[in-house]
Amino acid sequence: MTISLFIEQILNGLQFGVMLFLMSAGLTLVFGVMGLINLAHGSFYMIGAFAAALFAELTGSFLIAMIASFVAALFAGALTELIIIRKIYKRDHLDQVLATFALILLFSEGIRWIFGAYPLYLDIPNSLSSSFNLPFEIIYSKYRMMIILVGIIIAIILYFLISKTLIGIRIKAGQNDREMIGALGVDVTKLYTIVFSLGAALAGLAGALIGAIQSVEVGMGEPVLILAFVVIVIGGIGSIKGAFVGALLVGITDTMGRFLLPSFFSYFFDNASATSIGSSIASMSIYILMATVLIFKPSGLYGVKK
Amino acid sequence: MIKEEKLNLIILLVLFVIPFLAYLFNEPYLTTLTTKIVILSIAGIGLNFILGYGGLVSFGHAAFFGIGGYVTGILASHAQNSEQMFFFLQFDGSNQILFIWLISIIICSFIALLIGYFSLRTSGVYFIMITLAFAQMLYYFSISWPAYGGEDGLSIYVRNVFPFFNTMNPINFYFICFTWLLIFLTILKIILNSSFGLVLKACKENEERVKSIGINPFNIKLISFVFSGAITGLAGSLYTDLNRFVSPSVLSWQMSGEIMVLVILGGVARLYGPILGAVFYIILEQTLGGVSENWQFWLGLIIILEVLYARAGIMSLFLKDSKS
Amino acid sequence: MTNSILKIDNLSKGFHAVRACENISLEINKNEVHALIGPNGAGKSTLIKLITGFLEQEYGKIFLDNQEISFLTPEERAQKGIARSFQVSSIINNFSVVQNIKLALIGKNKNYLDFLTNINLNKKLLKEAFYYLEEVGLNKKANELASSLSHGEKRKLEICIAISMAPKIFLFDEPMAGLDGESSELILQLFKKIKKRAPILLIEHDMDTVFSLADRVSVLDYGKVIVTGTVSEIKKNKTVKKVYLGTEH
Amino acid sequence: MTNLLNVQNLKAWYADSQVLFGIDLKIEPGQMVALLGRNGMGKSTTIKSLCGIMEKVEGQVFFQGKSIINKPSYEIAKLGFGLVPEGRRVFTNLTVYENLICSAKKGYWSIDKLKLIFPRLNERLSQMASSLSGGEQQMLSIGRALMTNPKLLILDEATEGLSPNLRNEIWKVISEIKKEGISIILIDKYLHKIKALADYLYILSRGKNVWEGNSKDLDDNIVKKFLSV
Repeated sequence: MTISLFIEQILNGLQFGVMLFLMSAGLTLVFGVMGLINLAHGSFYMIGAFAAALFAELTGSFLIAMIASFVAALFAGALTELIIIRKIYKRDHLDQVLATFALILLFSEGIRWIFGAYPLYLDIPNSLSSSFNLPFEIIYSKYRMMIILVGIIIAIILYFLISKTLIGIRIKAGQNDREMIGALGVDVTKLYTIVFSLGAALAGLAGALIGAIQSVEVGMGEPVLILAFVVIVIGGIGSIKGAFVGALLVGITDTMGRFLLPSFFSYFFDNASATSIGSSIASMSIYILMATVLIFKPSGLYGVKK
Repeated sequence: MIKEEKLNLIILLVLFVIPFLAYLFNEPYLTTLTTKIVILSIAGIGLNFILGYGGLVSFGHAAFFGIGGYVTGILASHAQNSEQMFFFLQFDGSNQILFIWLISIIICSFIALLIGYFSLRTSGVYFIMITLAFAQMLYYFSISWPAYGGEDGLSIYVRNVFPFFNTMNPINFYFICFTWLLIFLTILKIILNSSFGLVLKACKENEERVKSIGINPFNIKLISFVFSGAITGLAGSLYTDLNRFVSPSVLSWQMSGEIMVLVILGGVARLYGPILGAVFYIILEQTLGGVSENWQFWLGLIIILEVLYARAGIMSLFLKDSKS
Repeated sequence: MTNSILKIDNLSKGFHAVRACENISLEINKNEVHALIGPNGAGKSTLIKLITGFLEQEYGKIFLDNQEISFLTPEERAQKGIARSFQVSSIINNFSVVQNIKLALIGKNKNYLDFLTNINLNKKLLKEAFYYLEEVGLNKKANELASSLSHGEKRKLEICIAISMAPKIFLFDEPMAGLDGESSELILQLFKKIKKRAPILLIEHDMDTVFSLADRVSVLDYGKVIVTGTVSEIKKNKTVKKVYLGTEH
Repeated sequence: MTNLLNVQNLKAWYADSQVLFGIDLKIEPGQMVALLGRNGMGKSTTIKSLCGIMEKVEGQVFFQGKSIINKPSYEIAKLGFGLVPEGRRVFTNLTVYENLICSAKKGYWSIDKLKLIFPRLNERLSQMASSLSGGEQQMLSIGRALMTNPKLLILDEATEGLSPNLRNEIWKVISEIKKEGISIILIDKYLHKIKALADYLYILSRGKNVWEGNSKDLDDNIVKKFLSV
C-alpha cells in the first residue's frame, strides 16, 4: 500500500467528486429555488453523453463533442421545463416524483429508439490519452486531471455566477421568498427556466466527460442521479457550496472505501470474503454517511433551516 | 358508474375466475401472469396503506419486497443444498413455506421498524430521500454479496412446500397468493375503519391537529410503516417462489418506482386501487411489450398524462362518487 | 396551592434580535374568561405556542392545575387538559364533521391503538360525539364534509373539538376572526356556556367580544404584559390607549 | 386627468372563505392615502389583492387607466407598484446591498439617494440582512421598494413593532419621500401621525369601506366606533 497508490486513489476520489458536483449543482438549485424533486436529472446526463458521442463521430473533434453535450442537454432541459415541469411546481412531492419518474422512461426509451440498444463509444482525445508522472512516482491520467480542472473551473464560475451576478442574487432571493421577489417585479418563471436548463446542461457535460471513460449507454444517468441526491442532502439542499463540499466528501468516501475496506477486512477474514464484505460495505458507505448526516443535521451541512 | 364496494367485488370475482378459464383454454401462462398481478397487488396494498392513507411517500419499498424475496431464496437454497447456514446457526434452511412466510414477515417488520424509526424523523423531501437511501444500501449489499449469487441472483429450482398442496401446480400456487390477497384486504379494511385508521388518515392531513388532541403522530406512522413493510415483504417472498429465482433487481429503485406507479395509477387511498394498477401495468407490459420492447415509453407517457390531467387513478373511471 | 388552573411564571422567548415574550407572568383562575389583547407582533401567538408546547421557552415555568408542564410535548400537554383552537382554523377537511369529533374523542379516551372496533358502528362513540355537536348546533351537518362548512361553522367545529376534549383549560386564538355579526353572537353565547366547565384564555381583536365576555384582560405590548385588570380598569387605562392609538388621542 | 389608481367593488377570498366584500378606493398622482381599521378588518388583504398576491379576487382595479385585476404580481410591480410588505420580508440570505439591487430599476432613486435618508443602512451595505435589527430591516424593506422607482409606494404597517424613536425616524423618512412627489398608500395605526401626513383617509371594517374623508373631518365618535379600544 504505497504512498503513490494512496495519492492516486485520492485523485480518483477528487475526480469522482468533481464530476458529482457537476451533476449536483443543477439538482440542488432546482431543489432549493423551486422545491422540486427532479428524478429526470439523470436523463440529461445521458443525453449529454449521447450528444457528445454523436458529434465526436460526425466532427471527430472532442471539443465540439463537449460543447454539443452542453447545448443538447441545455435544450432538452429548457424543453422539459416549459412543457411539463412548469405545470408541476405547485404539485405535491408525490406528483413530482411520479411525473419525473415517467420522464426517465420517456427519455431512456426515446434514446434507445433513436440510438438502438447497444452502448456507443466516445474515445479520449489522444492528446490526453497518456498520463503524467508526478513527484513520488505518481502516474496519473491526463484526461482525469483535465476533468478535475474543468470541474473546479466550472465550480468557480458557478460560485461567481450565484454570488456576484444579478441572476445569482435573484435565484437566492427566489429561494428565500418566492412570492416577495415576484411582488418586486422579477419574473420568477423565466428565472426557473434558466436555472433548470443550466442544471441540465451541467449534467449533460458531466455525462460526456465520464462517457469517454466509461461507456455511453441508456440508463447510465440513474445511478449517478442517486449519488447526486446523496450529495445534495449531505451538502444541504439549495446550497452550491454544500453541493461542492458534499460532492468531494462522497467522491472520496466512496473511492477510498472501495480501496481501503477490502484490505482492512483481510486482517479478519480470508481474502475472498474480505474483498466481498469490504466492497459491499464500501458501496453502502455513502448511504450510511447520508443517514447519519440527516439524523444529526436534518437540513444538511450548509442547508438553511426552513 | 357503480359504488366502490360493488367494483371491489367484481375485481375479486374476475381474479377468482381467471385461473379456471386459463385451465379451460389450456393457457397455463395466463395463470402465472395473474399470480404475478396478485403478488404485485399485495406489494402495492402494503405501500398504499402508508402512501395513500398515511401520506408517507416512501421511495424505498423495494427494500421490503427484496428482503422478503431474499429470505425465501436463502432459506430454500440452503435447504435444497443442505448446507449449514451462517457459521454460528446450526440450521440448514427450510423449504416449509409456512415457516418461510413467518420468518419473512418477522424480518421485514424488524427492518421496517429500523428504517421507519430513522426515516420518520424527517419529513417531505428528506423522507423520500432517506427511504431511497436505505433501499439502495440493501441493493448494493445484495449485489456485492457473492454467497447468494451477487449480481446474477439466486435460483431455487423448486417452490417451497405447502402441506397437502403441490405448490408447483400453477393453480394451487395462484390460490395461495389469492388467499393472501384476501387476508390482507380484510385486515386493512378492518384497520382503516378502526380508531387507529382514523388517526392515521388524520396524520396525513394535519399532524398539528393530531398533536393538539393528545396523540403523537410519530408512533402512529411508525406502526403503520411496520405493517406496510411486512405486507410488501411477504409479497416479495411469494415473488421468489413464483419465479423460483431472486436477484438484486427486486431491491432496486426501479422496483420501488414500479410499486409506487401501481398504487398511483390504480388510485391512491383506495383499498383495491393497487389491484387495478397491477392489472393495468401487466396488461400494458404484455400487449405493448409484444409490439415494441420500448413499451415503457408509452407507460411513461400515460403516467405523465395521468399526473397532469387524470389525477384520480383508474378506480375513479368506474366509480360514481369519484373524489379527486 | 392557588386556585389558578393555569399559572405562567416569568416566561421568555426570543427570535434573534426580537424579544417575542419577556418575563410574562399570568394566572388564569377557575370559571374565568381571561382575554389577552395587544397590537400585532406583541407576542400573543408566541405565548399560545409556548403554553401548548409547539415552541420551547428560553426560561420560565408553566403550571397546569399546580403540575409543571414546561417540558412536556404538545400531545402530552393536550392529554393533561389543554384544549386549543388555531388562529387559522385547523380541522380535518377530508373528514366529515362527526369524524372530526370522533378523532378528538379517540384522543381524549386514548384508544388510538384500537385496531378492531369499527368506529362507524361504535354506538357509544357516536352518541358522545352527537352530544357535543348538539351543544354547538352542528348536529344537522354531522355527516357533511368539514371542507364544505362555512367559515363560521368551521370555527364552531373547532370549538366543538376543544369542548369534546373536556379539558382543564380552553385556549382560543382569535376565534372571532373573519366572522360576521350573527356567527360572532352565537360563539359568544357558546363561550358563556362552556366557561363554567373550564376557564378560557382568549386571544381576540374584536373589542365587543372582549368587553362583553372577559372577566379580566391582560394587555401585551412588545412581549411584555403591561397591565392586567378588569374590563372597566382597562378601558380607563391611559397606557392601553397609547398602545392602541400611538399617542394621546 | 385619470386618477393613478381606481378600485371598484374589490372582493377577495382565502381558500373558500370570503374576506373582502367590495372595497372602493381612489388615489391621485402625488397623493398620500391612508387605510385605517382594526386588525383583521381587511387592510393587508386589500394590499395583497392589489399587488396580485391573492389567489381569488374579483372587481375592477385600474392603474393609470389600465386594468390590472388578476394579473401576475411581477407584471403589476413592473407597472410601478413598490411594495413594503407587512412583516418586512427582506431577503435574509442576501446582504443589504444585494437586497437593494435585486429588483432595482433605473430612475430617481439610487443607492446614493438612499444613503441620504437612511444613513444607518449605509454603514451596513455588505452585512447580511438577517443580522439587522427590526428597525434596520424596516428601512431596508422601504429602500428596496424605492429602488424599483415605483409610481405608487405601498407601506403596510411600516412602523409596526418599532421602538418610539425608531418609529419617529421612519415617519420623518416617509414625509421626506412624500415631498419627492411619489403617491403613497399607507397602512398604520398611529392615528396622530397619519392625520398630520395623509391627504385622504379610508376606514375599513369587516372587509368593507365604512368611512372616507380627509383628516379634519375625522371626529372622535368615528374613531371610537371603528378604531380605538
